[in-house]
Amino acid sequence: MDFTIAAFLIQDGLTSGAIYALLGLALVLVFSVTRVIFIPQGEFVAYGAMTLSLLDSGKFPATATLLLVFGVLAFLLDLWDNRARLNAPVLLRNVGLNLVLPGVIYTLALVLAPMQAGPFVKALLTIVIIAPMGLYIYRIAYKPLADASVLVLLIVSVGVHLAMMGLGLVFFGAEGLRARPLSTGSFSLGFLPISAQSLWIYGSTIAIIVGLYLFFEKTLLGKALRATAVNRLGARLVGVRTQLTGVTAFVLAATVGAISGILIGPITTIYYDTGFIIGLKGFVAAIIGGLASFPITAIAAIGVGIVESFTSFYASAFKEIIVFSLIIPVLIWLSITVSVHEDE
Amino acid sequence: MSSSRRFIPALVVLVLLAVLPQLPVPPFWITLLNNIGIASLVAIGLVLLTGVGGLTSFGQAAFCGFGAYTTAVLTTAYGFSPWMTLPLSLAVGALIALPLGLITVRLSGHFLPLGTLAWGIALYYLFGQIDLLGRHDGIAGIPPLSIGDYRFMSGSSIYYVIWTFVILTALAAQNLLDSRVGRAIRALRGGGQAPEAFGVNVARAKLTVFVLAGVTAALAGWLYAHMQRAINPTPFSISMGIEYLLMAVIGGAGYVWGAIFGASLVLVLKELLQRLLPDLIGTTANFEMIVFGALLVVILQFARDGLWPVVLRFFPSKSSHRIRGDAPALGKREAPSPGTPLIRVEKARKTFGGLVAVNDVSFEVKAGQIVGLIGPNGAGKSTTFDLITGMNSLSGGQILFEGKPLTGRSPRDIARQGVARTFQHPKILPGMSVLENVALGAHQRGTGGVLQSILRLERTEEAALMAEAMRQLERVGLAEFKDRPAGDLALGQVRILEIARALALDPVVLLLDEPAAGLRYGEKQELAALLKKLRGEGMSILLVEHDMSFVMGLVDHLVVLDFGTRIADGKPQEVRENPAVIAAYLGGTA
Amino acid sequence: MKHRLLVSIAMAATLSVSGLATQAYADVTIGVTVSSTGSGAALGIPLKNSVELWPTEIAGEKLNVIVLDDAGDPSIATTNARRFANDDKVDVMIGSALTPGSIAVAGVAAETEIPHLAASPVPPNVSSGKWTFILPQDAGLIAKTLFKKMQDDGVKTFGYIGFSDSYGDLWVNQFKAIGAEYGLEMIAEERYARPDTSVSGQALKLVAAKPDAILVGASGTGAALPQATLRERGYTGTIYQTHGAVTFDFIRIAGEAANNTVFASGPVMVPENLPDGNDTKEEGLAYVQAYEAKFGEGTRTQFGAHIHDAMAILKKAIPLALEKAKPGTQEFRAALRDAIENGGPFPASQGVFEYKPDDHLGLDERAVVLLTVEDGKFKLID
Amino acid sequence: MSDRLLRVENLHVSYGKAEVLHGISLAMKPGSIVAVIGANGAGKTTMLNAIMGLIPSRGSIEYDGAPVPRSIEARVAAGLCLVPEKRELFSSMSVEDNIMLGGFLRSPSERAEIQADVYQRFPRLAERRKQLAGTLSGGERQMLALARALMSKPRLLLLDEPSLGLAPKIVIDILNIVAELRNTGVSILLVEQNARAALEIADEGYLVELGEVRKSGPAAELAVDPALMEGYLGRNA
Repeated sequence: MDFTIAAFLIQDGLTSGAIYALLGLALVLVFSVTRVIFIPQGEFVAYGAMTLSLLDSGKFPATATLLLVFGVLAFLLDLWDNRARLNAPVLLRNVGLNLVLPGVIYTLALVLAPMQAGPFVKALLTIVIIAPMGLYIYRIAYKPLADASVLVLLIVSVGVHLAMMGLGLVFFGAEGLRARPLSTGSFSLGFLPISAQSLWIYGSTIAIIVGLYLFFEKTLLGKALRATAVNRLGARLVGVRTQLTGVTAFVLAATVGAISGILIGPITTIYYDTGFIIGLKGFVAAIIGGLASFPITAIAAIGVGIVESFTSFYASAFKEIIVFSLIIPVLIWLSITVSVHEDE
Repeated sequence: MSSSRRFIPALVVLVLLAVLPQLPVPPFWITLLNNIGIASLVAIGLVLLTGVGGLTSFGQAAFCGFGAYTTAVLTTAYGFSPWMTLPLSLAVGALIALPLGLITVRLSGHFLPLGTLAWGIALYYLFGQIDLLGRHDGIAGIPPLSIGDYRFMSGSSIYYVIWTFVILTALAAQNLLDSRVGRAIRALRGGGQAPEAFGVNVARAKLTVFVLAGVTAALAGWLYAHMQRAINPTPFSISMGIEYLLMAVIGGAGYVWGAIFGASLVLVLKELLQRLLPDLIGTTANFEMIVFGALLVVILQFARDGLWPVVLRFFPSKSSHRIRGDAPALGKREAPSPGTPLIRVEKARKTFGGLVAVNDVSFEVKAGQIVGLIGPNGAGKSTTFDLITGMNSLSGGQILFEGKPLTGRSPRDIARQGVARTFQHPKILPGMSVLENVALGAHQRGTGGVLQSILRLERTEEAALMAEAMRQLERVGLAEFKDRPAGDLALGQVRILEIARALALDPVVLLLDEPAAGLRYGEKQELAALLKKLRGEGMSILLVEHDMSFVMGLVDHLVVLDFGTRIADGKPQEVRENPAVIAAYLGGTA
Repeated sequence: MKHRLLVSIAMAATLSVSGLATQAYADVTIGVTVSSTGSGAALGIPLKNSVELWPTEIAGEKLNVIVLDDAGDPSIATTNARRFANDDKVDVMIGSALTPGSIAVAGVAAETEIPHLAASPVPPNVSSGKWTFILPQDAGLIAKTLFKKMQDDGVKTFGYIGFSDSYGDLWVNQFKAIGAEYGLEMIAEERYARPDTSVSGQALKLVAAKPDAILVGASGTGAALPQATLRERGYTGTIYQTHGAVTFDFIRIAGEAANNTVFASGPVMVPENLPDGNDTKEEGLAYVQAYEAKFGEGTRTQFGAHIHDAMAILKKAIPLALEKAKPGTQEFRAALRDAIENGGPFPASQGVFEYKPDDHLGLDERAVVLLTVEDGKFKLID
Repeated sequence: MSDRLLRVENLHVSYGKAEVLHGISLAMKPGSIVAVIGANGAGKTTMLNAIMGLIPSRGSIEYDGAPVPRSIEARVAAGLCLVPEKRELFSSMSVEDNIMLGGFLRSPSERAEIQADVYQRFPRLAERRKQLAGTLSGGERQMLALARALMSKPRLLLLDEPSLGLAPKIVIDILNIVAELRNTGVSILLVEQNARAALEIADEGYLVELGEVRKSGPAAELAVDPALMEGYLGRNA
């Protein structure tokens, strides 16, 4: 190995690490606010990438239809929940959020899809289609179980994951898709060529991390989310609704997932089931961060990316084994240092 | 949990299982039942691990893999006979589970499931990389099981082998849960503090159940290898691990029979979906996964504890634990002669950050005494209590028990010395019967291990433990409730139950944390009478109490704390007149 | 609510099972198990689709076709196969799409004595069985053609990158078996998993080894990732791809990077380019035209064609068997097996099958063509 | 506005199968302090939690002449606010953030206004606004809990053992603050162990034992009730 190869590998590791970081952050976000171990996070990534890729080829993305279906389901559930006190404002809110919003997005996709708009319009449309899915998935699958145990929520996540993956297979087919990069071309840093897409990845990851930081530090809603993570009862007592923070966390996660998909779609082939394995690597990072620390998760994710990159060079056949075994030393370390706590 | 409870339905099911292959049922049912049987084995392990022990694992499929590959390699490459490899397969499962368990079971909550997720994947990929294991193609040509010349080739012949193992394993699991070790495992869910306080080694109980789950999964893998006769890494992947967990959770993660129910439900459902969906929807697209995932979500939304409890509701049953009259008595500790010092607290100090919770407190409990430790809320009583029982470590000073320092000892160890306690917020296991809750207190007076429990070789000791538990229930006056779930009791009764449980430890001294809180007047009187009776029988008691009227006529000695400091110490009458005590209790400037 | 749910599940179970038990046995029954979900879905779905193009009857006998999904899991494949054998009393079974599943089905076929057409390659110990016949080209056949081409192109050393699964192992094993005969030396061996998002590390190592050529052992669009990465990393030598990679999705995803590549392929990908009179042209055209009419332009695959070929064989073999016995009987199955083994040659879209008692692979060089990509299309070499 | 700000009738609460509140009734006038005293485990905290909507209950709770709103946040918006026994602060967030979140349901301008007010009332907190809540002393934490509660512009404060674990001098400070709050128009339902001090600042008092109201009446009368004293000091037990 020489310096050039090392530089290539580090660059490659940073690129995948940045994506894992986004996933890891979303997982930590969702878990700390809702106690949901959100296995389907990877599906948002796959949906995002595949939606963008379909838009690239001028096709109408089936995810928009899916959004509409989710919306109708959420509408019916809300209707049922509020059957005892059905008044105009409640109904209006329900119709607006669950029917009009996805309807508008659906129409937008219908109009924009064949137009072959610029890459940024397509990327934006992708985010607009995927992000509200977080809301509906929370509403449909998790809200009725808001006070369930972590285990039950975890199994529900598995169910959601299977359903979303199945939907992905039906809508996108079994073959892989690849999106067009946001901008082509590359720059060179000395001997190292850096593609514009990887710059997008670094830039977006940093922007999202900064954005999340600002959201959590500077906005009241962000603080309410943090407050919920720190002390759920305290947050409820000041009037922060569990549902509000839950929905916000899920929408943020879906948005971050969609963006990850847009970023990763052009550099690799995405299948309906790719999301799971990418998501799991985000999990490795999130576990190292104790499912609580954003900065440690982000750093760990970069670490996972770089380890993965180097093992793919040195021992490619053992790559997955090494990457997923990474958490074992972390667990050993935790089991030695962390004192035994009472479970919740 | 006695196995005689659902005797008749169990017999019916057993007979049905036995004759099924002889009936003119579609042979495909047998294949499906074989798959269900193998999945049930893994799910039973998961019920022990997850449902009973509260530890979630996604990695059980990998343990199946170890069982399957062990026998595959030994039978194909080294000519072992399949029956010879059975113990070896199980041993490999146990050997792998041990280090993984050591690493993971000490961690609480979500680290375990996520940890198992990660190593489940790693192990799957590892199977595909090892030449000895045939890499991704796996190993074919595994010999079938055979007895003499008879070879278990057909589905309906291996059916009997599989279901014999399933039933034996289920019974073994049932036996285990109905034993001393099982009670310790069942206690894990209530948090580690309480079991430690009556001598259960929580870490070891967790490790035990983890290894047992690994062994059952390895057994399933062994059977799988000889049923399929060709293996490769696919059936041992993480998605199978997830599916096994689904079976356990959907079935009802706390019930051994729920595991079999869950496995049947999941596998039958998948078959049905595959058969029925294309006709229902009129397309051959793959909706199975979607419907399966959605069903999972819906089932959990309606039946959070799984479906087995729902099934059980159709079969209301009352169980009653028979106490054997001829049960031998357990060994008893020599009671110390009255007046000898038992607990000496010397300048005990505890600080949390800058806050001094216990400020150089000293007092003494002598044998045959009831000592009250009182003070307003937040005075440091419970912290002092935790210092004595080892739940918290001292920042300064020392605590002696029978002249020996307790510093640095674990709660378990302190309990073993004969210091039993109750909790301010009672820590009972609501689903377990009153009798079993008390028997848990006698945990460290028994020695029966896992194997004895499974084979029911510890029945004499178990009878003795139960008889002892019964004796303590009679002693405190709860005998009539022995078979009721502890969760049905009123708060006052629960507090008494905790005392009975503490007594079952055969303690030298009883530490009671606010035993009268939340009790009705009459209940308080009864409690006071009970404590006096215990003192009469030579028991020493240290009780933390907030309610002065309760302690006044009861205790021999009172220690009053306020803001972590001892403000009075003496006979109840003297203490009551103490101006500092009046001020602390009524506030203002008395 | 909960009770009702349970009751309805129980009812559904009873209904469907009782439905299964009373199946009519008069028609010719065919059981197909493929992986239409799971990791083999990309292979299984075209197979499943192609079943829809089958005729509804042969020689006046109605065809009763049952398609099941095994999700790539051999135990489910076994379950499916047992169900075919015991409940549906099939006369012939087909599947699965992945090798482990096919091995599982072959086991049941041998046990229950039902002819089995495997839609994926299986190892020799399975293909030498009495009841299993292999539809796809044997890896040895493809490898021979590829290695010969490499030798002809003057390749001495090559680097290998393949899936970290049995497909990836397959080509290494082939090389170890016969590579030396073609004067080839493998100087680097790299692996990756299908869901991997990057193979940069492997590509760097391959490029650094400076091989004359690179062989990719991967299938479907998964084969496009190393292709693209190698080109990105400046590898200009010829890249050789196996028949698994020959899909239009590959070109769509690899784009420009697909140039200067040699593919071994079954003839079905380019029947239009085959000279008239080629033994596979007629069946190939029939299949791709029917398939693309139903599923869209540019959707043909190598895998789906195996299902067509299975029918090409059965169309000829079933009438032969019908002369000897009635469908649904063991005699018919045995007769069908004999007809498949001895009734050839069967011209089909992927080659001409001529099975013999000691050869259940049945294909010869006519089953392999060499392709390259030009202007975003596959083109026949020579 | 009703002459009864809060009216609780026949309130029952069960945990599982065990009932812990057996039909508590209680009423309070606007602008008053009502003290609820009783031993540990008597059900005082349970009662507050039920009024706040944290746990399900049977019986009627009327707030301001109408049934109390269903959700917790609607109760907070309507001016009900609970300061729980354990304070439930956001320990890893700053004092300022804690206070700000107290006004989560208020408009930004309102929030700014009350915030200035709160800092004036609690100068200690103003000094420590950047400090993490978890690093405050016990008294400061209780002040912060009160301050956070005030941010929601409450009309009825439910205080659960505000003096718990505080040094005597600080207990007096806190209770003085509570007494002052009444003068700003906030009504207070005060659960206290420190019976005499609580009754000293209260208008009315309730003695709760074993989930039932044992005695109620003007605070001044209860304060000199000899039976009450017995209960606390155990004379004649």
